[in-house]
Amino acid sequence: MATFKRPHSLTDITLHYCPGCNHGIVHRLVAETIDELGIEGTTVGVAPVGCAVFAYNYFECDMQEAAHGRAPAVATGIKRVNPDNVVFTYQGDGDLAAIGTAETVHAAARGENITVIFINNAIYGMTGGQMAPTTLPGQVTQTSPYGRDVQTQGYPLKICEMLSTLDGVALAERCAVNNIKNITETKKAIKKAFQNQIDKKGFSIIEVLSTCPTNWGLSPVEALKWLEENMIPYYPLGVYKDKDGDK
Amino acid sequence: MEEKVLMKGNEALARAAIEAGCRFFFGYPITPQTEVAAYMAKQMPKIGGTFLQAESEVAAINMVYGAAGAGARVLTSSSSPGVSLKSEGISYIAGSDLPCVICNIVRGGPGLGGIQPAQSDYFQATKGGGHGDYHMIVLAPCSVQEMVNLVKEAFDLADYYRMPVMIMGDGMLGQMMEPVSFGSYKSSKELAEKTWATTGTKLERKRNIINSLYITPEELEKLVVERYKKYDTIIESEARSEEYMCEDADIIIAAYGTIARVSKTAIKRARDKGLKVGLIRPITLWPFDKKPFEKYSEKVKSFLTVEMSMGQMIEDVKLAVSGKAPVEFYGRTGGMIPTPEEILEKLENMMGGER
Amino acid sequence: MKKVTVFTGHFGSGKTEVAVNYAIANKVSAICDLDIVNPYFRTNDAKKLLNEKGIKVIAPNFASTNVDIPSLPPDVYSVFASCESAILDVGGDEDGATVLGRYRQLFKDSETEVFMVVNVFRPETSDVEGIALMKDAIENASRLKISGLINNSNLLELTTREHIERGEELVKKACGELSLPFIFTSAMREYAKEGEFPLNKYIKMAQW
Amino acid sequence: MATHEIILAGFGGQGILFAGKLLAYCGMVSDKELSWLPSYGPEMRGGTCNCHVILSDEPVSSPLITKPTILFAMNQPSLEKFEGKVAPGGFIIYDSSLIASGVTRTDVTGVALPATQLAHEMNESKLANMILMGSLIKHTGIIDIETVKKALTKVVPAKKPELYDVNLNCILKGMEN
Repeated sequence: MATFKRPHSLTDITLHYCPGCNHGIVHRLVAETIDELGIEGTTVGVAPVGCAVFAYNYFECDMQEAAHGRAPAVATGIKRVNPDNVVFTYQGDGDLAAIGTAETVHAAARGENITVIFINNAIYGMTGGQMAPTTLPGQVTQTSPYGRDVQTQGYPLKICEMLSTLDGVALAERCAVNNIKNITETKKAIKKAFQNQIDKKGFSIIEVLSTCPTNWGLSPVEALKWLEENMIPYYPLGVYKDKDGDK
Repeated sequence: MEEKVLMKGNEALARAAIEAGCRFFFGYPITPQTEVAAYMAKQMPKIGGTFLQAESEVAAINMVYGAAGAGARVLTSSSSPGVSLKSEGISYIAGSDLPCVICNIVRGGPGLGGIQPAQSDYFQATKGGGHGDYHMIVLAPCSVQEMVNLVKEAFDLADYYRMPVMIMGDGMLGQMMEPVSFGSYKSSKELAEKTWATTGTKLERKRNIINSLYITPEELEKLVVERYKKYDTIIESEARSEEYMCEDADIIIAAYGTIARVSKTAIKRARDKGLKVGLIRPITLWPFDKKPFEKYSEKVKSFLTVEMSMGQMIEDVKLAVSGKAPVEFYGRTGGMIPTPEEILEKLENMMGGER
Repeated sequence: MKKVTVFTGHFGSGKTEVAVNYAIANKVSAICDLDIVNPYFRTNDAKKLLNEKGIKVIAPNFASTNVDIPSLPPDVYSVFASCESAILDVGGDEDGATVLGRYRQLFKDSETEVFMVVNVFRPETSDVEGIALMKDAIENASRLKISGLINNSNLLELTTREHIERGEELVKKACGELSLPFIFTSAMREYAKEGEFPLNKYIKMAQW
Repeated sequence: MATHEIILAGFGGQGILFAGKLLAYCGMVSDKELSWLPSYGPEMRGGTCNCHVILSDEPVSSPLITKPTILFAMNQPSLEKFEGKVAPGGFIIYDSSLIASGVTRTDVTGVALPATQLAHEMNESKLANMILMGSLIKHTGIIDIETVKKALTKVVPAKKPELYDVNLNCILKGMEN
C-alpha cells in the first residue's frame, strides 16, 4: 500500500517559502524524481539567487550555490568534471531569464547535458516584488507601479519558445502546478528531463508557472485563479521541443 | 640536463598547467593571452581534458567555480578587462574556499585600454577586484621558465590553502619565447584529499554543500576571521622575493615581472658607471614580501619603485619601508615599457640630487 | 471577534515605532512584522522586549538576519485564528501594503482597524494631497480601507513641539478632507503632551 | 660569444618572426641563453613588424632591446626607425631591393643585399628573409652553418619537411653574397 511520506531526497528541514508558494510542490516533485530514478548518490544540484537561494538546504544531495544568474555555467563546470553525475539547476525568472540569460541560452546551445528547473512566477520574490523579465504586460509590481508598459519596459521573455529554436535543446516543456492534473504532468516532465540527462540527450528545461501570493497581494486560492486567468493564456502550457519524442 | 624547448610565455603557461594535472580550462578569447586558449583547445582533447570556450568571462569563471567545487584542478586565463568581469566569480570562489588558478596577462587600461603590456592591475589583483574581505595568492613570474614553475606551484598552493591563486604576467611575458624545461618543479606540500567536493554522495557520506551565503552576521564574521587566520599563515610562509646586488647598494629598485628584468639591465649599466644599485623583485605580489625591504631600509639611501603603471606596488613598498628611507617612483603606463636608459637616467638623477 | 490593528504609512513615517509602542500600551497578544520591503528597522528588532511583555512576535522567516528574503511564516494565520488582539506592522507605501492582500478574506472575520501613520516631514506626505494619494495607493494595494490617521510628525532628534503641532494641524486637515477620524498624535515621551500617545524608543537605529 | 642583441624588422608577411625564431633556435641548439620577443597586436597585421632576439652566454635581463648590436631590416621604415638606435660598432644588414637610402651612419657597419631580387631570381619570392639571414651569418659570424642546419629542423614544420631544403638553399645563397 502506498503511503504519503517525505521523499528521501528532501531533507527534514522546514521549507522557508510563504504559504501558498509553489516552490514547495516543485521541490517535492524534483526530490521524488531523484528517489524514483535512484540517483540520489550521483546528483549534484545548483541553487540560484532568488527565493530558492536556500535550495541547497532542502535537497538531500551534494549542492553548490551559484552567483545570481550563473547556475547554468556552474552546472557546466560540475558536469564536465564528472559527466556521470546528474546535475540540475533550480532557478527563478530573474535568475534564469534576466541576469542569467546568456548562461541559460549558451548552456542550451551547447546542448549541455544538464537539467534546468525554471520557476516562473512573473515577479521578483526575493527583493520584494519588482518587475521580472516574465512580468505580464500591464502587471503592477513595485518597479512597474503603473503596470508594465511594453512601450517602455518591453515584452516578457517566453523562455521555452525561445530555447526550442536551439539545436542543443533536448526538451523544453512548460508546466504548472495549479491543480492535481497539472502537478501530475509536471512530475512526468521533470522525470523526463532527468531521464534525458541519464540517457545523455542534452539540455532539458522544465518551466513551471508558479504563484507568489505574498508579492501578488492575493490569497493562495486567488493566486491560483490569477495564474490560470492571466499567466497560462500568455504562457501556454505544453511541450515546445522534444528532440526524440512525439513533437 | 633537462631537455629544453623554446616556448612562448602563454604556451608555456598552458603546458605547465596540463603538467600540473589541470584537465579543465574555461576561457574567453582576449588579446594578449589568446595562445593559452589556442594551446588548450589543441591539447586538452588529446589527453581527455576539457577545453570550453565560454560565452563570456563571467560564464567562464563560474564554470571554474563549478569545476573547482567538483574537485578538479581548473584554470582560466584572461587579460585585464576580462579579469574585471571575472572578479564577481573570484569573490565567490574565495568565499566558498575553492581552489583554482586564474591567469591575468595584463594589458593597458582602464577601459578597453590597449593590448600592450602593463602592470596596472596590481591593485585589482592584490587589493580586491571582487567584493568582500578576501585575498588570493598572486604570483608574478619574470621569465618563461619561472612562469612554468609558478604555474605548477600555483595549483599546489591553491589546493593546499583552498583558495584562488592568480598568475600575473603581462603581454610581453605572454608573447616572448625563451628556452624552458618542464621537469624541475616538485611540490613540497602534502595535499589532502578533496573530501568537500560535490562529486555525488554515492550514498556513502553526508552531502557536501558549497556556498558563501550565511544567515547571520555572527556566522559570516566568524568564517571570514578564520579565513584571515589562514591568510596570516600564508603571509608568514609564502611571501617570496628575489634579491639582486642589494648587499652594497645605495639605491634599491623594487620591480616585479618583466620590468624587473629591464631594471636588471639598467642596474648593470649603472654599476658600469660606478653607481651601486640593487633590486628586490617581489615574486609573490600577495602576500607582499616585506622582509627584504625591512632589512635594507636602514642601509640604503633610497628605494626606487619601477612599474608599468602610474604607481601601484609603490604603496606596498612604502608600507614595508615604513618611512625609514625615501621611496621614489618611475613608471610608464598605457602599454609603454620603461627602457633601461630611462631607468638609468632616473637613477642618475637620484644620485645627482644627492651630490 | 478578533481585533486586528494594522499600521501602514509612507516608509520612514515611524509606523513601526508607533506599532510597537501601541502593542505594549494596549497589551495585545501578538504583533506581526509583515515588512517584506525593507529588511532594516523592523518590529522583529524589538522581539526580546516584546516577548518579555508577553507579546508574541511573528516575523518573516529571515527577519533581522543577513538574508533578505521576504518569506512569511505560516504563523501569520494564527493572528486571525487564535489571537485575541493583534497588530500588523506592514512595510512602507503601497509596496509594503501589497502583502495584506493575501490575507484579505481573513480580515472579514476580524474587527479590523487600519491606521495610516503620517509624518508630514516626509516629502511625499508633506501636504494634504500627498497624504490623500498615499492613502489611495495603500488602499488599492492592500484592498483594505484606511480607518484613521495618526500624526507622528518628527525630525528625529531635531524634533520640537512646533513640528509636532504643525504636523497635527495638517493631519487633522487631511482627516477633514478625507472624512477620516483623527486617531492621535504620537511623539517621543520627552515631547509628548497630555492626551498625546507617548513613545519610548524601542527600535534601535541598528548598531551603527 | 658575447651578447648579441638583434632587432629584425620589416613588413608583416616578410617572415620577420620566422627569421627571429631561426636565430632563437640557433641559440637553443648551441645552449645559449636567449629570448625572443615579438612586437604584437595590430602592428603585426600588414604594418611594420619587428622582433627582438637576444643571444648571450649570460642570463638575459631585459628581453626588450633598446640598443641593438645587430639590425636586420627588410623595409625602409624599419631602417629609418632603428638605424639611430644601433649601438656604435654595431652591424646593419638590409634588403637593398626594397630600401633605397642605405645606411647613413659611419660608426656602424652597413651591408646591403638585394635579397628580394635574389629571391625572385630563385623563384622563392617569399624567402628573401632567409637570403638576408644567410648574408647576416656570413658577415657577423655569430653562428655557424651547422648550428643553423640544426635550428632549421626545429623551425620548419614537421609536416612539411620539403621546406627544409628550400630554406637552407636560400640561406646558402645569402652566404655567397
